[in-house]
Amino acid sequence: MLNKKTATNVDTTKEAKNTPDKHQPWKELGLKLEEYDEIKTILGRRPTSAELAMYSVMWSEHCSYKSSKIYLRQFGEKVTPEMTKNLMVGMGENAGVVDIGEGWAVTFKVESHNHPSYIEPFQGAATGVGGIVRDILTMGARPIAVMDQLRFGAPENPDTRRVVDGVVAGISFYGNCLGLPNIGGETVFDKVYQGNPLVNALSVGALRHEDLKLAKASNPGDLVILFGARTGADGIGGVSVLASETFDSTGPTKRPAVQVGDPFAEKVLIECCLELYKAQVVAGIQDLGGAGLSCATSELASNGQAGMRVQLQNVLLRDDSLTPEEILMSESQERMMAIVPKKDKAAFEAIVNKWEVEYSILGEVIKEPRLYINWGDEEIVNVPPRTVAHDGPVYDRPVAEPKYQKALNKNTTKNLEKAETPEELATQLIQIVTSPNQASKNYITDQYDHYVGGNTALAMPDDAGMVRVDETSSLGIAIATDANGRYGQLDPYAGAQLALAEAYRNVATSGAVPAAVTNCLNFGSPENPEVMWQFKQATAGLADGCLELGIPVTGGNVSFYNQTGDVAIHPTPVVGVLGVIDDVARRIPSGWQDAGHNIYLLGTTEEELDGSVWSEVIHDHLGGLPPKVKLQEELKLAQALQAASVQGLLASAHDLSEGGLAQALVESTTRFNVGARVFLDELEEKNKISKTAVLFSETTARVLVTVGREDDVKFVGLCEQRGIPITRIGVTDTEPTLEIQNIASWPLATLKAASEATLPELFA
Amino acid sequence: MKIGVVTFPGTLDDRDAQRAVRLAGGTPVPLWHADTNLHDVDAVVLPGGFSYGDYLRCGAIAAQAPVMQTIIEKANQGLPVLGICNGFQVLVESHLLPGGLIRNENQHFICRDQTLRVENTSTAWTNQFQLNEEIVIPLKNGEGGYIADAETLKRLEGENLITFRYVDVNPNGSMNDIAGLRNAKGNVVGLMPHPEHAVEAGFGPDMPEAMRSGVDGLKFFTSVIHSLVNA
Amino acid sequence: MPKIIVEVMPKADLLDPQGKAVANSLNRKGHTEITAVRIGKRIELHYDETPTEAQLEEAKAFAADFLSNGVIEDVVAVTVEA
Amino acid sequence: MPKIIVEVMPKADLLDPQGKAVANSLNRKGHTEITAVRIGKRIELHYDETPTEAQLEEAKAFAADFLSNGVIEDVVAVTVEA
Ligand SMILES: Nc1ncnc2c1ncn2[C@@H]1O[C@H](COP(=O)(O)OP(=O)(O)O)[C@@H](O)[C@H]1O
Ligand SMILES: [Mg+2]
Repeated sequence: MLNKKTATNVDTTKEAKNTPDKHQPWKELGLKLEEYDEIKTILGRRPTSAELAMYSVMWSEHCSYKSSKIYLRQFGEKVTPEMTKNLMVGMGENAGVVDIGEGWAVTFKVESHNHPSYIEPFQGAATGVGGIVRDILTMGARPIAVMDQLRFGAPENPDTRRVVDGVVAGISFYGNCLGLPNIGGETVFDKVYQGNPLVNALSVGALRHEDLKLAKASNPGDLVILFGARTGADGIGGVSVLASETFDSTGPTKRPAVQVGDPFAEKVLIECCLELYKAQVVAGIQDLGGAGLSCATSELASNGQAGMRVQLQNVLLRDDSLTPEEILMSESQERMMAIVPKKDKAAFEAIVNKWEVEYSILGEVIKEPRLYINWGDEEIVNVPPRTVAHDGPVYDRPVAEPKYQKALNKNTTKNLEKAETPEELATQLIQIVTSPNQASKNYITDQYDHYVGGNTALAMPDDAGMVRVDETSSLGIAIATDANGRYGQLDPYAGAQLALAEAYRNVATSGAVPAAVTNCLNFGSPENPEVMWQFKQATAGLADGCLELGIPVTGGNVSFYNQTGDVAIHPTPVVGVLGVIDDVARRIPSGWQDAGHNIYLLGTTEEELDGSVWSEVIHDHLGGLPPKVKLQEELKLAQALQAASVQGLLASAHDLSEGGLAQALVESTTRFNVGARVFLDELEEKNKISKTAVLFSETTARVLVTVGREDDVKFVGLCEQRGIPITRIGVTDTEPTLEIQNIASWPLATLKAASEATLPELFA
Repeated sequence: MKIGVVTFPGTLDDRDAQRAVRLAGGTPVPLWHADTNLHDVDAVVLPGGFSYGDYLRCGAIAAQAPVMQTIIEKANQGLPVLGICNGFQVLVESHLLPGGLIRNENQHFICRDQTLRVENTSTAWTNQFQLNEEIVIPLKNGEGGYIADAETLKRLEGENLITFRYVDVNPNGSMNDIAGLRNAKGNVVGLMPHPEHAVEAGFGPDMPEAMRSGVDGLKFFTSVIHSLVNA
Repeated sequence: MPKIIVEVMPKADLLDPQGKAVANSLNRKGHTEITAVRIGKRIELHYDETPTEAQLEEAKAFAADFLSNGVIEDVVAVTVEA
Repeated sequence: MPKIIVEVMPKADLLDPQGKAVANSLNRKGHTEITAVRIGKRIELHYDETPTEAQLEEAKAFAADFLSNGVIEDVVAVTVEA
């Protein structure tokens, strides 16, 4: 199987010493001159083309976090010992690991696959799911669920359909085929994402404490084994420049920039890895994602404070024409690298053979902290692995508040026309609940399997997804993710905190106790000081918010350069909150199932319409300041919901967010076709706000709950005791109608049909 | 009662099917695709998933697996076999049941709570249902459109082999609203919807009484245990 | 590279929802002279050496009973490309 | 019936998971001389009358930008069958 290329056209370390002045395409590979010079200083010579390939990809923004690192640190610094006491693995590994009790731990993370999903939506989104699932698997966990956070361009733009179709089909194809229930996500349309959709994917996995695995190679003599799919020419469009430099006449000309996913291969890989873990034959493991072998070899060695000797010709190829540089950078999917003690080699082989997974031994771990890679007899890489994997460049880029910011914040909704008559209010309510961002997402979520595994306790359209982790005890977890780019644009600091607050509230609403945070920070170009300012504000907001709520950030991902032409997307920090629930049977549904229950609104409603859905849908307006962040109130509210859930007082709970009370009422009634009679005059008077605000304000720290008659006194007492503002606004009803007194009354079938028609009309 | 649950590479609902067997009072026995030995099981479930990635045609590669050669032989002798979703596709590709399953009419994967009518209760897997009982069972597939030529359809109708039909909504464009079939003997049954996802309150389909409370799928598994006990 | 090419089409009298969807879409784009679309498979089998007559016969056999499902599909061609 | 036949294959450089699965299965059955399998599409466009030269050109155009996805697939042939 050895590659047919002869070693003579390979750029070796020897050659590099002999030809110090050879021109190298560092610029085409995305390096800065200072970075190229730095590599030469580290090595004491010019890099070989293989080394140049490795450094260029590992020092890219995507892999090195060079622009974000100095800000991400605060997630590890703004913490209390109380916050981190359940963290088994914190930031810096493939994914954080949280102890959830009873010997169980969970690991979760959200990651972006934005740019590939624009070029080739189906494969881009599919491989995005595949990549995040491998990160979770790498920690020793069985992946147990996925979620997807999607942002597309304007719904009426013809290209949006191409992207929506492909992305949703890709997620559905890959996730369903892996057997992971999809338990939630987000779908937002906004023209700022037209040429740059956001496709973020989250995965969560569960493991027993003793099964925890780390990505490190520390014991000299252990074998370095690559297994899974063969290596092909996927996702290395960019390295072609190297190939053409090195092999101008014989080399391949154009390599594909996209990767193709094989979920079947990944499913087999998951089962195979879990069996390897159980047999305790791997000392360390790393998935191959971005930067492929360059990343896996250098990170494993660097994390283990050791080195590695690798024979690159041992890599099993799909295509013999790949050059060493291409092999090092290939992003072929469904591959893993294991560090296996020699004594366990036979056991390892028996398991991978059982699953018919191909593998090859690339080399072994050495004590000297150096990464040596040979191509046949020729040495083509000889580097300190830390300099590739961890000690890359770090930038403190210039920041500047956007020039438009002050004017944007001044342009509030105060002077926008507000509806007065019942007819106008009713019309606006329908316009809002049937707008693409507020309408039912069934068209998308019906393409996702949420049943597989038999452990899904809550999924779409509930506020949070919830899965049972342990069948015996019913211990489970809940996850919600949120981000509002419009809020982020108005105030990135508050925007990040609002995303956190909403995800936190969603988890609390399900009955779970919020425990940890992950994030995917989607921003424009870091080379633009205004974008960098947004990033600085958002990360500070998130870190401060987590400290105030007392839950740690366990990991995340940064995606920069999201822009259409020169125009950056709105800052879109996707925040995921993980909660723990001791018994999933206690979960709180968001829909109404019984008539005759009292409906209460918890929290205070203020006149907060800036950045709201109302301002967008009715007035096509974005300006002012987003709703106030009220983290102390969120905390109290979460604790009250928790207490009420434990006492079994709540028939339902649904958080209020985009679209305000009107949206929540429509969702809660149409879910199970249980009607309601609602009276809002008291709210209007008590909070001294307009009718528009009563219906559509997006004030935070609010939840809509229903309570059976028998629990009423107890529940109201519980809220009053804890100082939670509570207003009775109606009662659920057998009549399948939503009646909002003095405004309008709608048959639920009409509301449901209208809400469910929007996306199919656009995309089916 | 030992009920085998086959795992092919790419099978997804094998653990769910095992749980369903357990909740019905049986003992699940895992069977591996590469094995020809059925370990003396009394019945076999071919669970859902994407065996071999569902590449080429759903169930086509799995139908060639060693374990299937034994199952085909034993099924022809009367061993109760239930094919769920991908398992149904494997049964069709193995010619234990007629016809074929093609891409859903709307071209999308569909996951929904589906109402079915049980039109035949004289099978190993449906004897605990009432004739024409309507049940709610989750459906989730990309290629669930049942097709057969006119003659086959006529025979299926005439010989009363159509065991489940979609009610209210035909989600995938199946001919004659066919959701599931049996063979002439009634030991082999296949259907697209997933009874193993409707066996445990809290994790099943939504029902009028309460969210996720549907357990109609349990009767598939109690049926087979009943038929084995009374065999 | 020597190949055998197997072409498989859905049976003429059976539904082909994918073909129908493509036909509708082409009609909407103004290609109204297209009366129907059928979508089948083109399967390339690669060999190191030009396949022998015997290998072609073998391929015809597994094309009929594995690469296609005779209940719903027809093999329309099996050809060698040297 | 007059037809235009469009043949589309996955790009040679890219993974074809479907072809791989079928190749493995054929190899397991003893057809070890088959080194690889690639699976593409064979799309038949039906016409009432033999398609004109202009219609063939049209078909070539939408074969490239609608019937295939140029990022991951190649159109390998567009032919008229009268
Ligand atoms: N926004 C963020 N917040 C916290 N941690 C982050 C963030 N972005 C990245 N990280 C952490 O940096 C490490 C490297 O991230 P990444 O390159 O995405 O991981 P991987 O190599 O597994 O793809 C991970 O531990 C990740 O959790
Ligand atoms: Mg990783």
